[in-house]
Amino acid sequence: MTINTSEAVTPAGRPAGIPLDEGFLRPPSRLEKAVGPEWARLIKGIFTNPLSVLGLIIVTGFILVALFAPVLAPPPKPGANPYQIPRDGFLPEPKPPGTPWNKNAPYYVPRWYSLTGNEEWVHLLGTTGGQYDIWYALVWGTRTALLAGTAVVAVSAIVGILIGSVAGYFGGLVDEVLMRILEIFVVFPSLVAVLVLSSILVPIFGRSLWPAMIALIVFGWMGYARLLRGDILSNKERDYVMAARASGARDTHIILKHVLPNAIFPTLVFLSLDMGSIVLSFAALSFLGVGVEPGYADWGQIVSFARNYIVSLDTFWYVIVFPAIALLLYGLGWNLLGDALRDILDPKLRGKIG
Amino acid sequence: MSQKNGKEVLVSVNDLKLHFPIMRGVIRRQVGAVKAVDGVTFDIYKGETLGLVGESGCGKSTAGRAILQLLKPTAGEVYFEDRDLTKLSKGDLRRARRHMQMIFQDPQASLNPRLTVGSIISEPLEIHNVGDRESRKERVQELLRVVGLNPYFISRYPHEFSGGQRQRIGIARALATNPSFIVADEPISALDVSIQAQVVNLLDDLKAELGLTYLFIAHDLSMVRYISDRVAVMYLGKIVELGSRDDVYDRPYHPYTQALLSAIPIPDPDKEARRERIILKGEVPSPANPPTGCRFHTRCQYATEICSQQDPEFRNLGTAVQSHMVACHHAEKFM
Amino acid sequence: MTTILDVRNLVTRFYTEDGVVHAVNGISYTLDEGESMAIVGESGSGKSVGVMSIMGLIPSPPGKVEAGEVLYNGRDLLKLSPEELRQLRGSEIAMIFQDPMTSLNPVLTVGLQMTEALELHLNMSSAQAKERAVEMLQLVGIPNAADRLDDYPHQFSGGQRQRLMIAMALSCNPSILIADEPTTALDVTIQAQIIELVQKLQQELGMAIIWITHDLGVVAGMVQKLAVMYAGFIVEYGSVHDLYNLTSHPYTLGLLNSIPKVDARERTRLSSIEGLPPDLLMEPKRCPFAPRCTFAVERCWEENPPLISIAPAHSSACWQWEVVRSQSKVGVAA
Amino acid sequence: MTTYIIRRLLIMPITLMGVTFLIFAMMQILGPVERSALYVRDVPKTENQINAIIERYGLADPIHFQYWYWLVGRQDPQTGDVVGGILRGDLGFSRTGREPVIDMLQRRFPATLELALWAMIPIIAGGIWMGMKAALNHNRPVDQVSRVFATLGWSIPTFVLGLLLLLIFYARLGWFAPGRLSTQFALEVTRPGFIQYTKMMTVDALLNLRFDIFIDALTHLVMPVITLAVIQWALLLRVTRSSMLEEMRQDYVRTARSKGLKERTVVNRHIRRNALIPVVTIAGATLAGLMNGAVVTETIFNYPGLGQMAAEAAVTLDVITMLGFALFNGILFIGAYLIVDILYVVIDPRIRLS
Repeated sequence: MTINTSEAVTPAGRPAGIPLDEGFLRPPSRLEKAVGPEWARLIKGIFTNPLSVLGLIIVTGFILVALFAPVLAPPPKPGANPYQIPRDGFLPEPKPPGTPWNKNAPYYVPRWYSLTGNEEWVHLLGTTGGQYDIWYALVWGTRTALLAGTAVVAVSAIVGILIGSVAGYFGGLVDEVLMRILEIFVVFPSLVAVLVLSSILVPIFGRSLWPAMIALIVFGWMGYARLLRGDILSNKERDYVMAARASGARDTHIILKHVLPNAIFPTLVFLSLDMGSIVLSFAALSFLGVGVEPGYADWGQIVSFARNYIVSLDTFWYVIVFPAIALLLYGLGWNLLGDALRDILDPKLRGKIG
Repeated sequence: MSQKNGKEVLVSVNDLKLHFPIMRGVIRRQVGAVKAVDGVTFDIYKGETLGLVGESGCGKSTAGRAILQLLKPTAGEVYFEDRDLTKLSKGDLRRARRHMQMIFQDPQASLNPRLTVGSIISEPLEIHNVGDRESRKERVQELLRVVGLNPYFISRYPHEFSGGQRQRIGIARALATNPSFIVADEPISALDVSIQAQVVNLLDDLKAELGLTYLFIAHDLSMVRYISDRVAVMYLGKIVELGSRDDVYDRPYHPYTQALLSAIPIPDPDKEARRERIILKGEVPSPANPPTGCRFHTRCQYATEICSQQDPEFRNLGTAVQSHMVACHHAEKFM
Repeated sequence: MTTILDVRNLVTRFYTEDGVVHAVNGISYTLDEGESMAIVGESGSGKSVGVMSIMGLIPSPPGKVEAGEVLYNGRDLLKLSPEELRQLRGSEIAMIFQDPMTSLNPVLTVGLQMTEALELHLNMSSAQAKERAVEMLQLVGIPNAADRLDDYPHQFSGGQRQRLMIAMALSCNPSILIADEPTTALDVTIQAQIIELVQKLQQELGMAIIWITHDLGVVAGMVQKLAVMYAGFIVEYGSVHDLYNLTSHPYTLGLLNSIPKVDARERTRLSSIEGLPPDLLMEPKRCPFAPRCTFAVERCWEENPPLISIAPAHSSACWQWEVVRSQSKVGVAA
Repeated sequence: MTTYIIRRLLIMPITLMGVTFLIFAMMQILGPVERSALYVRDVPKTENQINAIIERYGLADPIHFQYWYWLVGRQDPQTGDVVGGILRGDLGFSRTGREPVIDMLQRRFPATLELALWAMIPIIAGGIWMGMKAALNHNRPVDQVSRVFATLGWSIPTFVLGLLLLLIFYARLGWFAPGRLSTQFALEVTRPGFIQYTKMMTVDALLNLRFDIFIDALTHLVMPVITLAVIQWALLLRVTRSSMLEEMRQDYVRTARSKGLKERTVVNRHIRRNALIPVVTIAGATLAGLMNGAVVTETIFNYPGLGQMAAEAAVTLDVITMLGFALFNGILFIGAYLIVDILYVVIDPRIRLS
């Protein structure tokens, strides 16, 4: 059963061996073969845009710091709770970078330390009031930030994606009810709501990561749900969904194979931006004093120590400047990545030739 | 299969209606309906191509989708191989879809950009559990060859192809499960002129080769002539004329068909200069609020009082064997 | 007849990430006062880019008009400052576009969009401009014109919107109207209305028209001259009569044959041009149509044929034009 | 359009009820002892007193009763007075403020409003203006610079920015100070000679013709306003920029150019009007962002507004105050989002006239 659609012509002089409708297909790159054109475009876009490369470097840097925290800032003794920032005494006055350790110094000197030019342990970035070591707090705080941030983002994304896809795909009354409920949650300014809920949860969970994390999830899923719902609504009207239905596909097949894969990319962008902003909110909470117990390695808390020295901040600048750099870089890294993703994925910016 | 005039009827559409509710007001009450398809009756014989023609908003695409049960009809029956599709269970309908397929207008929008050409074409096979992975792959390559594409392209993605090539992929997908009936919803209107002819010829060849039956939906009468055996003209949710191709083109009885025919440009300056054109007044009224009586009377140069009051009967002015149906009070005038 | 527009060897390219798009590769044509001509071609043939280049409306970057002259009443438009060119646009050369829905500003009233050009180019007061706008709306057949100035575009139907566009374009009495596929987005019966309207207005107002279209059939009865474009080149150029009857380029012939003929007696197979248009990213060295051409000879793969005059007021860019012409309508008859 | 607005107005009470459910649910996390603060006029003294309150006001009753009491109040069986009831405006007693929550909200709201209003000036002026400039100079230096600033501004946490400003302008340069007024004026404004019309210091100072106080209040506002504005300014800049870029690609812009309009007219009349429509839709988010920012900003700069109150209450786990604050925010933002939605409908003729 072969039909020759090309009976008419075989132009003279045409280089032999090319079927008629071969067209001009560019051979696919190895990347495209491996992951498909959309992902290939995404990956290529991320690695060719200098800003997103910068973002990627920053984020990777933080991940490495978190992974190698025990080497970068060894705790005072092996087996001690590493998230408890070691204190070099209890003096209220911060000490500048370079001050030698007296008490609770790390239990061994890793090899990289010789690069700093010091033989004995010093407070690399100084201490806060109450003699918490800033370097240690920032290094282990990176772990806290990444762990808490990833957990919160993962759970809120799953909840949001579930609710969003149910609302978007089934529509009707289900959609209406879910959206009314969502509206109630979005009425509150996010930090306000999270602050209220975590202050209620503190008596139950005690001072730990939990109150803030739970509160951030309870008031953090709506963005995902809304975004995905909208994308599903627009995707399910597409012709290729109609084509799948015309072929006799089931609902689950259509959702999993056609609707979700095409609707998920904007959610990825949101996820990346959320990775940054959740950690910043988290830090804001512990800065305000609703969160972890004192001395827990957490960026927000280390900044909150600076509040006691507002008048003399120009003397104790290191109390604020180093944590500020860490927080700023962290937010910047994820935002650069998210922005780049957005630019790459925005269909309106795609393939425009005058 | 039921017979009519000695021909087998594959699809029989009986008084099909599809009304989209208009929800208005504070509590979204239904205040009316867009009568996209409003009582359409016709048969499609096995092995023929029925052309369904009309301007945008006349309900032709909606009718095509309602026949395939992709949109739930408000009323009426659709018999496919003597089974009423509107009464089938969800599972039965899904199984029946193997035998009836659709080709879409926009080849860009109807192919999932994230799937390879191979997965797109083999999807219907997977859904209906036809063959194993290896045999499906062979089938896909065969289908690609059939529609004039290089089977080597099986692992490529739709965006790499041109419009005409994408439409060929869409056709290959529709053919995958060996259907007997295909609704082609304006398959050529998004394509360039030189490519249109390629696709029309391909569809025509496939029909002869595979014994297909088409419902070919189009917005003008020019291409339909080349592919249809019979032609139905729709206006505002109703069929106004239905007859064999030659009857409709050479002896159009409905003034709307006449106007559509005269609007087709002729690529010949001399003929074009001599031709009398019928220019219709105004535009198609809203299907939410169609005119009373004959729906065409607001734009018809022959309209009389009766046209605005009475909905004309859809009657046969041809012979019993070769019917030529028309819905016009004054059709005799044009005989 | 005096020549009002003389385009010579216009070249426009787009510098994109994927490479250089050779959109227009040196096209030349002339337009006389009050004449109507059509530029015909498929999508990607450069027909729109060609006229946009004349108007200075090519988005730049990525687009760039690289060479050529566009003489409008003897002045080279490509040498004008942006400000001088701006003053010509709308007043001397006006345009209408394909999609009347997106081509009108959705948040401004029709009245404002009608009058702004009048106030700018003809220095009319707002009252005068309004009066003129109503006059133009009546001319293009919008009922209750005076009451509709305060309406927004979405309150008009598709056909009426295209009428608005026409009224807007003609309000300053331009000497050239460029119509960029104005009927493509419209239904057949509305398309007929719009074509009739433009023809009527041309008779009344006497402007020259460049009609851009992909459909040879639409323009057959309404223009005097045709330029057929393929892959950024004009491949055949001449009077309508010559192009339809003494067709001398295989692409034109293919286009003509692939248009369905309503008046044909027999149901025949449509003839089609096989293959696809070329990739504009490639430098055009050979004849761009050769891969799809049934008349191609070896020379076509080596040398791109220039557009040469083959008869008075008829040129073709084909090495085989004589063979092709023998296959044309008149050629076959003879 | 009117049906849309009516529908929106009818949904409002449903959302409002949902908000009360949510807050009531959060309250139920607490034990009856904490909840007793709803019905007191002073900090309770002994355990017996608290138990008596729990008994008297039915704080151990089934949930739906409690919800009703919470809404409409509860008659004191001894005195016959009705106590509590948020519908009566009784939100309980604030432990931190040692006054009824509602009084505290009323007293502190004008300060926050004043801060937010001043912050709107740089946000709107800077954000929209720079967003348009950036879009019109797409990919040129102006655009690049403003993108960098927007990304930085978007990434820096409010509390870090606030502390950095303090470090520079207060500790080092001594230009601006925290607080709301200098000490010499702080007392003066409470004296009878100074009438507090609006309780917004800058406005009241002008109304009292006290330009010295006006200037003083203004200098105190500089740092908090910058802190509060930067993030929102960055957001608005980005939204305006991308909206402008989007509109600049539209067909009607080509039409406008083909009419020979001056570039200024094309931009100001045609592009800008369309581009600003989506900008209106983020006005609600901007207001919510300002409230989030106020919590942190007011805390850092010791500015006596709602945010500072909330942060204090959160640290001391004064949950009744927090819930009152949450309810206040819920009502405020239901109203704000309603206005924004209606505004959007009114602005866009395509929706207004359909």
